[in-house]
Amino acid sequence: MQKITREILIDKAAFLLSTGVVGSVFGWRAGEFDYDVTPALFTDKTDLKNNFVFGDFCGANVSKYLIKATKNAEEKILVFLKPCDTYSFNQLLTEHRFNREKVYVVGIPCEGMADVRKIKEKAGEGILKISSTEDGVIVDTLYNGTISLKKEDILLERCKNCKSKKHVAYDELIGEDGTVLENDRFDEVAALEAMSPEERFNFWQNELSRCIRCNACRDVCPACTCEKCVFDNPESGVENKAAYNSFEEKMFHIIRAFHVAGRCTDCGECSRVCPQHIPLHLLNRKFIKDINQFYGEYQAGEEVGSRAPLVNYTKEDIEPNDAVNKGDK
Amino acid sequence: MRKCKVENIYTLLGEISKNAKLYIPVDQVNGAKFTEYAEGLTLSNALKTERSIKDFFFPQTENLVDFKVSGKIIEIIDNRSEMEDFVIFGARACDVRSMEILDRVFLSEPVDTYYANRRAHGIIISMACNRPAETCFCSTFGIDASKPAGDIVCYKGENEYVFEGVTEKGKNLLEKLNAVTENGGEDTAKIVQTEIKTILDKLPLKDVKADKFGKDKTDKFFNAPEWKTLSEACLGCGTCTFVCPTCQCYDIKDFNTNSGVKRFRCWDSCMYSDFTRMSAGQPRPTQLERFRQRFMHKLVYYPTNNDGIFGCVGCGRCLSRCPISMNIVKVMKKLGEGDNE
Amino acid sequence: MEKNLNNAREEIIRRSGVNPSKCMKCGKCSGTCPAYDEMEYHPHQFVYMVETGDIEPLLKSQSIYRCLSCFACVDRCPRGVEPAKIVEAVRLEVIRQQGANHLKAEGVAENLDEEIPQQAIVTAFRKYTK
Amino acid sequence: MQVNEFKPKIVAFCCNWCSYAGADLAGSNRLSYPADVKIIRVPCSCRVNPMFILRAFQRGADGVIICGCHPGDCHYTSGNYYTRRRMALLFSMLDYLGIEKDRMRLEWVSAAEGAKFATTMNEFTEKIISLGENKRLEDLRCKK
Amino acid sequence: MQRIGVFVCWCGSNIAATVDVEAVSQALAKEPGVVHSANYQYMCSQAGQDLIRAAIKEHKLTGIVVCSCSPRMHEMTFRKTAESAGINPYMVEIANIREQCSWIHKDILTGTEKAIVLGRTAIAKVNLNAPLTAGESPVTKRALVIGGGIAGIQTALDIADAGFEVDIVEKNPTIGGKMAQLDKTFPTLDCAACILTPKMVDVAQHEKIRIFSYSEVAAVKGFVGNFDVTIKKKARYVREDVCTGCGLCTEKCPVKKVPNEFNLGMDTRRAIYIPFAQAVPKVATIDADYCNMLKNGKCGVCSKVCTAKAIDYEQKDTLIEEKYGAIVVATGFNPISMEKFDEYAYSQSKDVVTSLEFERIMNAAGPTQGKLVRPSDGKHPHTLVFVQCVGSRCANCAEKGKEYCSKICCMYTAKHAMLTRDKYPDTDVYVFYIDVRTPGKNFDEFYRRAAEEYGVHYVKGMVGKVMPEGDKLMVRASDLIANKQINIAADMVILAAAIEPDKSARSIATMLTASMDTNDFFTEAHPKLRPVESPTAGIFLSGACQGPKDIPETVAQAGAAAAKVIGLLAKDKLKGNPCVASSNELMCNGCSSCERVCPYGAISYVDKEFRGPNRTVLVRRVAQVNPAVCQGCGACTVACPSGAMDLKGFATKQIMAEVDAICK
Repeated sequence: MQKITREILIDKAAFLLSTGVVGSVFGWRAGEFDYDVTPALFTDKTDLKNNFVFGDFCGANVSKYLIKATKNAEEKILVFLKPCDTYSFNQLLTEHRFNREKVYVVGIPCEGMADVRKIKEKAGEGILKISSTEDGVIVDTLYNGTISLKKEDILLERCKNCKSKKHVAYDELIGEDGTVLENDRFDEVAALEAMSPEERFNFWQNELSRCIRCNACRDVCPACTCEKCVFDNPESGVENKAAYNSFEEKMFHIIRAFHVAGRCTDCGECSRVCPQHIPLHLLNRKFIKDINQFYGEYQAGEEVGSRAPLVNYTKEDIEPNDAVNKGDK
Repeated sequence: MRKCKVENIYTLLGEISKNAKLYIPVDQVNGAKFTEYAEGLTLSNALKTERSIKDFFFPQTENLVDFKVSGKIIEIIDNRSEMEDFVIFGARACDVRSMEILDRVFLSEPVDTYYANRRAHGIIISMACNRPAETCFCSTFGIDASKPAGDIVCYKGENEYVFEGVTEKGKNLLEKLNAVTENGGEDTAKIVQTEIKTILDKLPLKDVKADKFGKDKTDKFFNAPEWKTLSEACLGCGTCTFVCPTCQCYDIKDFNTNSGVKRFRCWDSCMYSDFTRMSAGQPRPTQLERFRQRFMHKLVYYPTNNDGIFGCVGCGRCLSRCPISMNIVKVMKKLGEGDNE
Repeated sequence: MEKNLNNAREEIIRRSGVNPSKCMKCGKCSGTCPAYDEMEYHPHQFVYMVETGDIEPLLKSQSIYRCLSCFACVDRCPRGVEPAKIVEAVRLEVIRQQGANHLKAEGVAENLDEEIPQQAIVTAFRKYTK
Repeated sequence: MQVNEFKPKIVAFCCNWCSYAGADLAGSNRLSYPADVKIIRVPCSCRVNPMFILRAFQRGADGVIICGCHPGDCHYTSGNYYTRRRMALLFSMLDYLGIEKDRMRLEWVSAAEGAKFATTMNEFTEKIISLGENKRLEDLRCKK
Repeated sequence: MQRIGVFVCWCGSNIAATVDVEAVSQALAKEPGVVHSANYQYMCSQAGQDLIRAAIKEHKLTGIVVCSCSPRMHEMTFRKTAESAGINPYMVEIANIREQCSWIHKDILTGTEKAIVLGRTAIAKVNLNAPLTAGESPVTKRALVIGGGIAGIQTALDIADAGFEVDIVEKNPTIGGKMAQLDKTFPTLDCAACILTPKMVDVAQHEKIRIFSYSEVAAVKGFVGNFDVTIKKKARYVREDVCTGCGLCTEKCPVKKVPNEFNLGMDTRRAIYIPFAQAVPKVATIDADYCNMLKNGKCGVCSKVCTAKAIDYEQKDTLIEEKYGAIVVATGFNPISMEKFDEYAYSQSKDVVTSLEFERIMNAAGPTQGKLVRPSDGKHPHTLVFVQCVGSRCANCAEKGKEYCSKICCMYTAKHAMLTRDKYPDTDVYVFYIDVRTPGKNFDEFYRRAAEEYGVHYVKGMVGKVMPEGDKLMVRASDLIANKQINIAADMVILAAAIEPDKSARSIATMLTASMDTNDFFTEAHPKLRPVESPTAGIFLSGACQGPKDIPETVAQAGAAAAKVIGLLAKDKLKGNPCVASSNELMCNGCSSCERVCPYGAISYVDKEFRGPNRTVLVRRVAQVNPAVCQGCGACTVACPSGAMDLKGFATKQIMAEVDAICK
């Protein structure tokens, strides 16, 4: 398979810019270190050549930015989407969040993105340089010398259980398209389900108690695109800025997960950005698992315009009391 | 100076915890966290705790006062309980400096009595940074990671911990620890300091300069075109403000319990769309303004109002936490690039 | 004995995967059955008798060997009851109870009739061996 | 009489067309059920937002029950089908978080089922009493 | 802040026996917002209501809480009371302290405590109530009937007779529908044409009725009372206003081999044709698929022979925009295709026919002029086999048949069998059945006559297979009662094909946002109480589009639908239910979740300009609720994640306040 390099993408972007197909490019901008990449809009070719990056740290799902970026854009915006990003892209289109005509999608293959947290766990503080190799990275550190790490050990949590390498939306593909993958993403949920209620309660009490309500999970989430979130709205009756106690921590996360249930594509951004390392994707995945089990397999974003399970029904749906008792004997 | 052998440090910590609540950095599932000392706990080797010591003096939420309503009578209940003394062990130079920045806000008139009370009861034992990280840039703001401030400063040498009482509070505490410490340690402190200085010179961000910013630079940067690109990717979450040791904005909320009202305050973030809605009713309209506010406050407004002291301590927490990796270093570099005179 | 037969009913239903109560007694299965005249009990009767638990006559009847397994009844049943599977399951019950194979490959030659279609041999193996 | 007898708080959301009428019928027939159950009238069970349920627990409820028309009988044709999906997912999620799954329930009660309404409420109250006070989704500020 | 008055009713001793009403009114007087609290023996009595009216005036009340019986009993009463004293009726809330309290609790302490909580809850809600006014919308006093079969005809006539204008849109060149193709009708055996065609003439001549034949509904917008409908009038290449229906053209047209759909393809017609003699409108239509002139410009015979100069080869499809207050769907049914039932050899033998084809064969105006002959060789058949339930009651063959009972087959098969035996006593007629279903006036008597007096052989058991052999059809079936398999050498086999909704119904349902079941039958608003109304306001159902029906039922339902339409059109203005959903456009992000759960199609989207920050203008897609269509279920309020959608009268804040008050 063709290895995607920043040069290929820059060439593609420069070509589309100069032919007037697009007026700007949404991609990733280099940072201070090798790992602090920022999603960014490029309009200038020199800027593109100097600062555009693509590599192991371009995990950010840029689909959501298109809402803002397309608002006042006069020309098309080129966006590079990884397979998982295309699901969010479609889901946003399903919800009429931006005009498809204003976007030119170039699908790019992805072999999984790296998690700098994991690198730091293994290489320690003082990372000076991270260079990608065939099957991993080489890290130069201040205190521990040079360390090489295998890709599978530093993959982002969500990439470890990649659901699909297939692009469900694009105008043009670079490289070959992949397929929907078999994965074990529900194993963690199943493990929790297998615990006793007390264990589950303690698990979540511990996880959620770390929440600082920075709202990063919500703000990064491509399904959370409300004009005004209920938790920010004093009129909603549930507005709440910082959780005062464990109830409010749970309230926020339950309702947020419920609001995106059936719309969440399982992109995993919530867990990736959580500064407190709360495994928030386990809430969303629980809903996905239940939905698949109760109402048939459904992958949000697979198809534009598909009817989300919570705005749909059949006459034979499972009764809630049976749904919660399904594990009991 | 007083010193104690590395292997005796837990005896010393045990001694401190006899008279006051003691918090030490301990490795938790996801990073180091200040944890109340108990026998058996191990000190973390991490450079920084996930959250700064700000939390001890200015917690994320606190109940200020309660109201009880019966008929037409409103009763005000101040439910502050008597504060106990507490000691924080292992605060880094940046975090210690942040207290100075917070003090200037909360201890100037009108004094925030909740904060003042906690300050009065808290003792900070700082610790020189043996292993600064790549994200550290405290030197930008004139902080010396090899010689932090604090009530007591501690240096960790190869074989011994060295303590130096700085403030009255600190010296008193150190005196109480005479049984578990002995005199000396000046040499060790020197060695540690020198080692740290060598490392500081190797840090990738050592050349970040703040000198273009500071007092009365509002006009120079306020309308800079760079804000647009810098703020473009900002999600508007509050991560940077909540992990920041110097962010001190808060909101006050009333919670109706049905049988009364609990008034509490919680951290607020200038990154939020409804920030300042409560006072002027005109919150900053777009993320660009909110983003600009945060950095202008750290780099220009705060120094303007506080004798040129910057509102950032270079701890680097925002560098590693921002979901989209935008941070004050990038802002300073970008704005400082051109000559905006 | 009673209990045993009751078990046989459940076992036949389980094994065939057929829910006999779906039958609306239209008789299309028997109407289409090419082996009707050979059978003492006809496809619709198999379904009905299994439903009511009247298994014993079926077990004793030669009808189970007369079914050609042509599956015409399965194909045409408007309710998707699949009578042939029931017949098959009853047959299996008999064979299991007897615990022996009724047909061996070596024995084919002596029984072989030149006229017999290939499908019948295959069917015979399905029916007489398990 | 016991002094510290546990009196649970139970909120029942009833749809206007079937279940509320069923409750009325229970009343007309003098079919008793515990006074701990208090009914909130909603036009349709599909008006019940998960936030209401959490709110009730926050404010000190020990059990929440939602009653609607039987599937297929909804006055608004499809409202209760949506309720059924929403509640199946919500209840399952609360269970996943370790909240006692028997604290919340969805029941279909028609306007003719006064007796069912009363027995349902009796059973549910008993269940809640056996579970005891709601501790896992409480907000201490709201406790006296 | 509201000024709330609380009125506790004793209901004689119904409440007062187990609730200390005085204690309740005293306790509730202390609740926030309450400025007056009273109790009385019978609040609903004239004296009780006067008490409330007086208190409203005296204490300048803005909200009322009545603690009494169920709101289902007297909410209306107290709302009117409030309104008569000058406050908005929706500022009244009822605390149900009888059905939910005094009647079920025996202990006065318990009853009183609970009554206080219930009162407190109602007060908490009233504190957040806002005056609501039902919206009004004008009514266009004209109805549209989609489909010109007997259902549409009857509905149109009934509406028109009441003095309202009605338009019928019929996709075929003539009205009349399936009934026009029938020979006789059960159970009276009167001739279908004799009873239908006078009605068709009535329609044609009615001054209030317009017929858009050869036309289709292309688009529907609007809502109850105010539908904007686009009708596509297909080009028939004949000027309807000029054509006299003389039929000369249909005799002279050289294209003779066009399958005649009216006779189900059993004979042929010309490329220009009038479907049948009594067609309404009696106007010729050119079939563009076959006309030489239209296909290659060579011919023009019809134009030459037409003395009225009615032929217009240049005619185009035209779109007509009309406004209607109500729409009646009468799209009818069709027999299902028999192609997938190969065991009955329908596609192998011409002598296997469907019942509708048989109907045409028996019809004096049909392809055989009413003579019973075999389609294959024109010979008189001696043995006829009727097969019931072909494709009906098919549980697991969705791709083949239908799960439901088609309802009409038992009766028309009895009719066919009887008529055959009556006209041709030399025939042997077999009817194979699963069950014979004859509920209906004189229906069973009719079936029994066929069996007893006409000697029709009724055999219980489905036909398994039909095999053409020579000029015979070998029918194999099992006689379940005799427990015998029987083989009949038949001359003809007649299949009672299941019926299904017309294929056009699905797209019409989408345009109307009227819901359908899985079989594509229109769903009624309530299966028992509102059988002729769609859940979508202003849409009514007539005839077999709602489910299989025979003619009497269809006509009855057609009349019922007409009555509902008349009831609607008789109003000058429609007053809505004020407790409807409304969307806060500032918070709506246009995600469509609400639209998808709305059972009434009450939600639509508009692109709206908003003032953005820094003097910019942003265009956003936002939901708007049509209050005339919304029924107030609240499904949208929960589907909306941002809470932009709220329900008046049952607002999120109000319900939360109730929750709080109960849990206090």
